Amino acid sequence: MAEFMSLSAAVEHHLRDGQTVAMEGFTHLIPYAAGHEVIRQVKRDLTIIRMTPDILYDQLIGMGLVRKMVFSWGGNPGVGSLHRMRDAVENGFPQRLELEEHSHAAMANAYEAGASTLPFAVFRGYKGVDLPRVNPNIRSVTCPYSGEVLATVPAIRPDVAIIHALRADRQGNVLLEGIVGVQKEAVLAARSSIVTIEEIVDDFGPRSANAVILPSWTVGAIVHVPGGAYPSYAHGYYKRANAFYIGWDAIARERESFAAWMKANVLDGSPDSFASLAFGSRKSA
Amino acid sequence: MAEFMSLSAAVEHHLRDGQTVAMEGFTHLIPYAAGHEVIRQVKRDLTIIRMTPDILYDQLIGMGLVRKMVFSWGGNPGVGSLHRMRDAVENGFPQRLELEEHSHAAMANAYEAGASTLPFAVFRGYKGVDLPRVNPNIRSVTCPYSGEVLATVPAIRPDVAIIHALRADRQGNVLLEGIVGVQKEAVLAARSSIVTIEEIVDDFGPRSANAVILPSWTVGAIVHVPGGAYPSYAHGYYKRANAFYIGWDAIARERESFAAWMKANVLDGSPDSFASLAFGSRKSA
Amino acid sequence: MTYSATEIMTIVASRFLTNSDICFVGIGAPSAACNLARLTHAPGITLIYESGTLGTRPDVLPLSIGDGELCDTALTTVSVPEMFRYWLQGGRITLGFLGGAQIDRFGNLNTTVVGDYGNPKVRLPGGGGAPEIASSCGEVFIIMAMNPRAFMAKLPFITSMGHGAGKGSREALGLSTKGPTRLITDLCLFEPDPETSELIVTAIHPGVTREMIQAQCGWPVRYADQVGLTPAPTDSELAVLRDLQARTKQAHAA
Amino acid sequence: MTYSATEIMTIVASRFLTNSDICFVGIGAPSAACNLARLTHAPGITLIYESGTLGTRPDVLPLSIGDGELCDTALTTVSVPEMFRYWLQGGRITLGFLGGAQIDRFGNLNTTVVGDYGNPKVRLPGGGGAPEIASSCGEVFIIMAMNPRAFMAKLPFITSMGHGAGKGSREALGLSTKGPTRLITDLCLFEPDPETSELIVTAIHPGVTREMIQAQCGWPVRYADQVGLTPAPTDSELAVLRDLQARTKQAHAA
Repeated sequence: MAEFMSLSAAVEHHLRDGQTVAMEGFTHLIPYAAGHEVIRQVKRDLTIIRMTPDILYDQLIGMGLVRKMVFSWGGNPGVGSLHRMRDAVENGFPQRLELEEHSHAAMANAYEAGASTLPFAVFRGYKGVDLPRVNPNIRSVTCPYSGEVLATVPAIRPDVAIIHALRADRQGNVLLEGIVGVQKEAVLAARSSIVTIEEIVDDFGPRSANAVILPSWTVGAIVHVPGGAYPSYAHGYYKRANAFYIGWDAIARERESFAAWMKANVLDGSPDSFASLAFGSRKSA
Repeated sequence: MAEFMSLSAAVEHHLRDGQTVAMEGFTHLIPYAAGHEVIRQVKRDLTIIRMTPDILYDQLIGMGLVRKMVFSWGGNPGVGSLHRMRDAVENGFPQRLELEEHSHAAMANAYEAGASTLPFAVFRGYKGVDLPRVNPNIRSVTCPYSGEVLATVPAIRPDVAIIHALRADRQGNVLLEGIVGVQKEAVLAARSSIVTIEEIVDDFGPRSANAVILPSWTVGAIVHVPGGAYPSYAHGYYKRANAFYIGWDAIARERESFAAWMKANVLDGSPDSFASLAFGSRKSA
Repeated sequence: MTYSATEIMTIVASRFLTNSDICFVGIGAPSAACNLARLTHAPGITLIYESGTLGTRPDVLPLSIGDGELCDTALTTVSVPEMFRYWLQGGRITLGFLGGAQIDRFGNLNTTVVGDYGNPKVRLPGGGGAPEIASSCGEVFIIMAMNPRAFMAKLPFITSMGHGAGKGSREALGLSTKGPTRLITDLCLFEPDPETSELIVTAIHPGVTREMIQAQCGWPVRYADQVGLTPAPTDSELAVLRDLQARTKQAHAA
Repeated sequence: MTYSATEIMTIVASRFLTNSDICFVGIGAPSAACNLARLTHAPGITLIYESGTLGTRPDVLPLSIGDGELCDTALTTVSVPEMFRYWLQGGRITLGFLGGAQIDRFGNLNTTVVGDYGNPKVRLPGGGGAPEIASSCGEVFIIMAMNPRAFMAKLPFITSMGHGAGKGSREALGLSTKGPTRLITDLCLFEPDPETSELIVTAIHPGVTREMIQAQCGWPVRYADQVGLTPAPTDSELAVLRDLQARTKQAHAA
């Protein structure tokens, strides 16, 4: 049953050193504020899972908190490389980073299997490519009817899922809308979860009969963090700060500029550090 | 690309004798008008697929059009038996009916696999039960990671899917809402499809960003048939005619009363035969 | 107040339900019991119907598993594949309800066929969701009125698994869920013997004798060391149930 | 009107798109080409981004695959698992776009790593959707600017499959999709040789010579018997593209 708490309490209570955590968000609704709290609390030796690790995971890696990353596309979308991730993979700085690499199709299926509590997912993929050579978790099964050989991937079952959503009602039900990615699957696949939200409402009110809702009893902690997805965005609340993503490239390129930025903006910051930026940039979102 | 046409043209064009057809609808949005047109056109030797065959499939079976039924629960919900189905299975009247029987979980997964163009689905099911003894299509695979043995079912790939939906826009995009069942999967899994709708609108207008919509290019024929789901219902248009379902029991119990009812109400009827009943029973749906 | 056999069965079932239950509800007696609980002592209970409706609060009982009432009053409604994959198989349901045409002393159920499968005497509706409700829900309640053709020594067909051939059968198949923990009938309450998993009588409804129970049961009924007496339905329980049934009847006759 | 190498590459790609295409669109040049086609000769084209947006009509180009603009203007938006299962694997996409850091003469692509996988010189972003876009879409267009470190005789890593080791490779793996049917570069257009599936030059952009093409290519370039001349971008094509880019730049600087 969902429990409303502060961000620091939620991270303290739900995430421990050495655990596997998925902070999901497919461009939309990336849980930046929660991820920053993880950095402030210096949770170490993490295995981080995400289809599209972007700046937030670059920050976790650059701060030396990550042992292993499970992913399918690691870059700054439309901009270029994740320099901290590259520094870890290419130079072992600040520490070696183990990679388990998949395709998007595999990861999406693996989350779906996790939400279904299946041990693995079956899909038609990885034809004629090299990833199966370097990832022993890419295997296959034979269709018992057609004989077709299909690819498999282990289900994703994180210890903790962290997502950002739009609204929660007073009972702790959580609503997402727009580009919903794999967030619902991540929460359902995880053993516990933290959900940051833009807004608490008494009742969701009139809505689609098929609205994307996580019932209260599927969620661990709920934390009210307006602007908590910035520089990502929240459908109907604020837009993606594309300028921030473009600007990140220069910040993260060098170890020193990265460390200085993290100190000023994250380590010395708080859960509402970015709220003014999120809503300062508010447009007809 | 969806083509607007009359119901008789749609059935004539898309469905042929001997084909496999799924007329889906999980209590809600059952395509009665389209099924009745299939009966009027005397399409024979059909294999009919549906999770919950109810009165409509009782009618198709009773009229002698069906060779085989693939299903998971065949009854008149909350009322009792399907007498025409029982007469076919128990007495071979009006002809022998071959059954391929699954559980709901299997069928739901099989539609999902069909929509994904996978040859089969994997799920955790059929534990300690007798259905696998009598259905050779229930098989298993072993998880290549955990060694767990899981049940499999062949994907459902009908020649034709027939569903009833709420609205189409002028471009032929189709919207469903409410209890959406497996209808979207049925259309995506099928080689062609007929969609009857309550209403044609210029534009869907304001809606959930995640509305359940079948794009025009996934649909075969669209037919405007207000009331086309009666005695099932259409969310926001008219309610389920529960009294009709209760009354069907007496009609279908005897061969003669069934035949007389079918002649009067279906064979001598037309696509709009039931519209007045649907909207006559309109309440605060 | 006098009451019917169906009423006491429904009321007894409802008493076992709590605010923290996540119930996968079937049509008929389970639906009546769950909504009675919701309207009396368990207003926070979560009701799920396999048509996809999560957290529904119908004002009248649905005739079918997918009446519009269920969707109109639900927190949200998901597709049927999602229901069976993420929600039922996902292991999120604490309590499933089953009924059946026939049951054996280990709580295995038949809703498929009477007679030979290929050449049946009576073709029943089939399993529907039952096989996986029986294996995936945390525990299962069965509600069935007793009669000797329904409570059978040996089933012609096992549609859904209870305790199989007895204790250990579920574990042998890799199941970690409990299976049937209560069989609620019109005459008494059965619960599994901790030693054997055979369903044994643990409470008897008011006015019912052991002879009456055995007369309606096709196997030799066994009793717990301590057999309780079911408290009679209260006036308030009966009033809420009858009001619900009356609203329901009126709605479905329309 | 003069134009840049990127502009002619984008415009040439857009010309091949029609109203009946269902396109799986990647960020960058593919997105520019698809939206240019939509704003010029193919207003009915269906654009799908892997973030889940079906039938989207952005007014400015997205910076990321999941900008709000894509969702706001889409017919609807599905979950990412559904996108990869029902829509991409479902075989509904007629045309996929790919780019990459490196390509070989059979249209295989590398976007994973330069150097050894376990000890890379340059760690690239990885495959993302590419492996299954390459196998599941009806056909694939590749858009890449030429340079000899990108157009390689042998790739260090195959992220997504083109024509494998040549004609028959795809069929041998059970693929019935066409794979890369066009490679659109800043200098010329490549298409697979019907005999060998090697990408050969079938048209050369205005002002480009065979020597210029070979200078930017790490394998010996082959030419079709009939090599066409790419029509120069028209003023109208350039105006629409530049207007789109200007709107985009303004929107993302905000």
